[in-house]
Amino acid sequence: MRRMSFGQATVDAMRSAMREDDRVVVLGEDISWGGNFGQFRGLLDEFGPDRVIDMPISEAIIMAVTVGAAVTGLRPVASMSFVEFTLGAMDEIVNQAAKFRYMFGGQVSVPLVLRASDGVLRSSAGQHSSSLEGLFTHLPGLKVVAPSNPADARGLLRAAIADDDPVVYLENKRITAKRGPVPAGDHVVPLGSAAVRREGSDLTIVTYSVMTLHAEKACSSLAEMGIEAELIDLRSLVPLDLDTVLSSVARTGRVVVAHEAWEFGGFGAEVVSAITGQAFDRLRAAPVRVGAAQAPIPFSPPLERAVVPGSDELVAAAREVMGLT
Amino acid sequence: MRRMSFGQATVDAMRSAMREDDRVVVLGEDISWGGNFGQFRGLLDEFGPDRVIDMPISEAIIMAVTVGAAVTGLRPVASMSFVEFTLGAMDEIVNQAAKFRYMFGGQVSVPLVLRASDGVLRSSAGQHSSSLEGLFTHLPGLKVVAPSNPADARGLLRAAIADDDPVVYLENKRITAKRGPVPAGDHVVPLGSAAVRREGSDLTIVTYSVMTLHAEKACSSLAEMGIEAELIDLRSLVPLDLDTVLSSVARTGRVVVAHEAWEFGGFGAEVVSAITGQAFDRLRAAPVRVGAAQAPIPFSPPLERAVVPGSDELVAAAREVMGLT
Amino acid sequence: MSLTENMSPGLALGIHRTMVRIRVFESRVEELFKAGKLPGFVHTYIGQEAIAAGVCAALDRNDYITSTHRGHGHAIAKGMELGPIMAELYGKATGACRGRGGSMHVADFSVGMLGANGIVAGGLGIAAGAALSARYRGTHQVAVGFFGDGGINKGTFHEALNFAATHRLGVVFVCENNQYAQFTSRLRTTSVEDLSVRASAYGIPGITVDGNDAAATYREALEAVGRARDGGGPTLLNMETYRFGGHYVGDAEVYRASAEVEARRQADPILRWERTLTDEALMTAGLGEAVWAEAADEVSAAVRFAEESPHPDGGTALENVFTQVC
Amino acid sequence: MSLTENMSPGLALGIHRTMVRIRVFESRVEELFKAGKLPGFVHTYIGQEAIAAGVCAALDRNDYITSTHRGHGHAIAKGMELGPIMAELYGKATGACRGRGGSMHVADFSVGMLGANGIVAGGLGIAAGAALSARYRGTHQVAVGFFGDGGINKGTFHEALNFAATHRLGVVFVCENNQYAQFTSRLRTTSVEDLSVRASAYGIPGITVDGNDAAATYREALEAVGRARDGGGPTLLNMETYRFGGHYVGDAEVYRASAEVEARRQADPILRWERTLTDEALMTAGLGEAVWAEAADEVSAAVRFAEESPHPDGGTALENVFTQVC
Ligand SMILES: Cc1ncc(C[n+]2csc(CCOP(=O)(O)OP(=O)(O)O)c2C)c(N)n1
Ligand SMILES: Cc1ncc(C[n+]2csc(CCOP(=O)(O)OP(=O)(O)O)c2C)c(N)n1
Ligand SMILES: [Mg+2]
Ligand SMILES: [Mg+2]
Repeated sequence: MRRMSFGQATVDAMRSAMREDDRVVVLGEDISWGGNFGQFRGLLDEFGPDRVIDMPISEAIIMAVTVGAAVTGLRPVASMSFVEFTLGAMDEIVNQAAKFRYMFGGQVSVPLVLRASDGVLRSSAGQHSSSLEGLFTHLPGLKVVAPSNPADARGLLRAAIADDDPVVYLENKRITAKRGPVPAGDHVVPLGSAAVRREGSDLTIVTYSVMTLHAEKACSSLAEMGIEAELIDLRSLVPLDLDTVLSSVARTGRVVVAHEAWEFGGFGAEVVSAITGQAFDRLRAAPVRVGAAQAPIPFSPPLERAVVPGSDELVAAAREVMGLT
Repeated sequence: MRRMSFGQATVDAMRSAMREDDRVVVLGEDISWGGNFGQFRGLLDEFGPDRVIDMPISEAIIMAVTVGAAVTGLRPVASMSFVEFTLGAMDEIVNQAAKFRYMFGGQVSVPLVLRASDGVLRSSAGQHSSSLEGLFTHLPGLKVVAPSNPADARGLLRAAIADDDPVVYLENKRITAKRGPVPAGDHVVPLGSAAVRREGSDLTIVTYSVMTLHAEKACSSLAEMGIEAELIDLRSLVPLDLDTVLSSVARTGRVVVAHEAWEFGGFGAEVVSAITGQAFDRLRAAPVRVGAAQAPIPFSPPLERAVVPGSDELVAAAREVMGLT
Repeated sequence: MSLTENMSPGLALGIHRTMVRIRVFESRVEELFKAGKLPGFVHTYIGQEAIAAGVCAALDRNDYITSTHRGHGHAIAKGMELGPIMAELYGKATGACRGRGGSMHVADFSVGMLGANGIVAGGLGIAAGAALSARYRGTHQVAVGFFGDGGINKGTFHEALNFAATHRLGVVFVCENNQYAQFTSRLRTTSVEDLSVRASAYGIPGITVDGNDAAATYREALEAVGRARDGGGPTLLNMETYRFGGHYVGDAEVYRASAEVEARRQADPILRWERTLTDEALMTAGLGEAVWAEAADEVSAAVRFAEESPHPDGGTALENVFTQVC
Repeated sequence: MSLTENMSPGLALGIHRTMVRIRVFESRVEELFKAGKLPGFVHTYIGQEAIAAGVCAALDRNDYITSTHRGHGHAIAKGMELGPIMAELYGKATGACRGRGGSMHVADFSVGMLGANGIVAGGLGIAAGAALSARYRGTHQVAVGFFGDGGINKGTFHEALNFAATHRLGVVFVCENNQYAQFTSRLRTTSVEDLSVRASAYGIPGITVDGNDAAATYREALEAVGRARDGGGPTLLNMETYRFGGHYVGDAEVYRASAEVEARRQADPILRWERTLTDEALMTAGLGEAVWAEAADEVSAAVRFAEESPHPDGGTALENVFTQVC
């Protein structure tokens, strides 16, 4: 085990992938300087400017070039720093990257990774605080992962680069600097496998990314109240490991689904609907969702706090699903 | 009552709005020729090129110009013909139009309409067949409407233009040429009000847009099987008239939520989750969703039919929710 | 100087043959569409044949092209076989894309045809990416990005040209300036008359070419492709042409005068090339007729192939969304 | 010719006062941020003051500007009061945007400041839309779109300039070429050295200006604004400058040599303007000091205002998502 931050985990995964396979290149704004969050630091020195490519502020072309490279033999990783900037490349992500394999009848794969940082970090305000997985997960042809700790960051990014399909890798900004243990060696976390972070029999909390940390805290508070929550960290949203979720819900009969993204129409709605559809008879109460209130993310801290959920909201939701309100 | 097509309903609504208020202008590609589906035909002759503005193939700038005009005293309507083209303007729609009012502390309104045609029409394939309301409804700051008949088309478009906020008006391509009765005079349908199309006590079908037509057919088939479905046409997705839905579900206890868009992570997941959250005790069976299978829309008719749902799938879903499978 | 100076007779005749095959194919597509045989919508390439034929003649088989919604001509010129294209237009299982793509998404990666594209200017950045990839892999492959006069106003045009120019990538950006984008004259939406001036914003060569003259399209493409291959960076070629038909088959064409169309049809690129070849004694009437007849046979065979092929099975509709299903 | 020839003494001194107010405001913001008083991130305008001050001096109060992530200078020059800007940076209820926007979204529509914008080049199309609206309403208002050398490679730059040029809209596109986009020199991402050549792609005037010379920024802006107001269409002004500080406060600035920064700081636009004004006998040492002192007082008052103002109440967080709640 080594201890490293999310940022270092990215560098580590990138370095392993780039050493192993010289088709792996990385493109993004300021990338040769290490990227906005230092997640690419040191790669230029080892791999040079042919593989670590500074891009102009042209998100659409970053993605289009990535697609062009991916379908002609490379395995590019594109970086978009803040996830809102992907909105300037949506045509390329959705109409091109996601659809090429299918639309062309399977004759080509599109092995690329789109990496972006999402979520709230100290009042970055409306255009730099969103979580947009609800968009990517809805659109067929994209795989989507969102780690909650450096080991998964390392392992999922490695799996994403090794995957032959377009994978959107989303990392919450607030946890990027956090450190944690990462298994030695070339640690890989397969796409599509959730992790049970804590076992419990009273209710199931399903979440991912930063919300897993809030949920760990919430689980402790709940335990003090005598409520034992099982905590599932999805890690991979597409493909979704529904089996792990359903087998937990089958035991607990109660479920809270949480994310930092907007609740309305968010990915949590899919998880709740899927659970309801497949385990209705096991449910002892209506699943409860936790997500951001339906407003752009405000700047001022008290407003930001009012819109974006944390462990308090998770505790409240757990108590609600337990019928304790 | 007059009879007109959806396309004529658009022209009619535009004409009323433009006659009444000279701040209303319309911008889009080929718009002076009537637009891709003839929905703007005749406007140039009556209102001239200052108000009916041919735009270059620059979706991002269509939207940005629309925002700039909207915040400086006009009430622009932007046309994007196929909804997939909005993906090239997502930054402007989401980061600018939807957020301005909030981010600027309420000092300005953004009274614009974004009109786009969605859905499947005779094998238009992967880049011209999608339904993307699941994206727009998730993002705060946008209102979203999707009519199922010419009267609502007329009335909702009129309401959208009169509204002080950005409204995304989505019209299914397959029904644009369909004709139907439209009340005489300046018919307006307020945003946020669902319509009960058919009453029934066995189950509730919640849908909108083209799927309402499939549902009407499905209701007839179900009636022949002795199943009486209540049919709710949402018309407006944001704001969502959940009261009408809940009061129906409270009576029937069974619900099918259907749309042509992809089922996974679609707007139906929100509706199902909201119903489950607020009427769990009234539910006698798990809500069933109907939506497109998770693939880009294929070209070949048998494949397209396999991916995109119609009335057969609605009947099957209704039987499932009735426990008849 | 002879018009065909820099061409071997074989090449000159090959360009002719490509143009004729495109024309005959597209004319048949038009008929088939009007007869209700083809699903979807079709945009034909009739009138613009000298561009695809001339440009692709300057390319190697393993060079890349990205195409547009009006892509059949590019597909044929780049070496795709007619049968799979036609079968794709029919939505058949034997189509180039197994019926998944249709007219707007014809592709064959094995001949470097990276796809027709339903998004205007959608292929330009992809071409730049293919060129970046070729440079990195050291293969000297060149990429051509075809687009229309309508596409030149799209932001991706700017982003792609700036990126390709900055890195001196081996891309040739070929604007097929057929004067209209759907129903709208380029003069209503575009701030400059001569589209080639846009190259100056990137410090790359920009050349206006008579796109109906196969000698010119080939010659200018050859020079641009050579520069691209040798590390000299991208070129913008503005090829002036005209589409003889509507934007799509079925277009009522209310937006342009039939007199204008008639006048422009006089500059038929195929007739013109036949005259040139005849003048330079490279072609006889008999030879010309044989090429048309052969093309007709080939297209008929393609139609037969398509018609006799099965539709894909609805049960396969969810295949190939992903390469790897976890 | 005197440098201040086309200016009244009042105007020349007014430009000086604006520059000083921006400098003092931004210096204080830097301190406050480092002291942990401000949430979010801040990008300061120090070193670029001659641009906002010169350009906005050429505008009327009801003209429009759109701004960038580096927007405080534009906001001040366009006439926003310092108190509400500072309170906004503090996230206070009395802020220009009631604490909802913060540094990157400062706006005041009542003085035509249509918003700082966190999306690079995000304001250019909005400026074009404002100009279209002004033309339609017959108000003769001009719109200025500020953006950076990094923004010039964004597709929206191209789309906005083409649209504005085609319609001869009253927009002035002001590129603040401070040599870097975040950590990246423009030379690494941009295909041309002189950014003003990009105007030629649209058939509009493109002029490179010494952006540290307030006489030049004002003079060129005045001409461009005049043309814009009179129906002569848009202009691209490439104003060469340099940011003295990091990209944001806290930037370690590993990407540029401190010698380069030192050299560039010699061309301080404020000192230079003070020398000019002194040479032309428009300013005395005493007058200059008074302006700085006054600005310091004003900024201190703004800080006091901000610090004494309440935070917005969390319970109001869902207000103003929509104008009309149905
Ligand atoms: C991004 C986008 N916007 C709009 C359209 C609709 N559309 C299809 S073809 C076309 C005109 C294209 O004109 P041009 O680029 O000149 O090509 P041409 O059809 O003349 O070959 C338009 C607007 C589209 N396919 N993609
Ligand atoms: C669309 C988009 N991409 C990336 C960013 C991240 N970003 C913020 S400022 C900046 C550099 C902008 O450089 P420039 O336009 O030269 O302005 P300057 O900071 O030099 O004033 C970048 C890349 C962004 N805000 N928006
Ligand atoms: Mg054209
Ligand atoms: Mg800069």
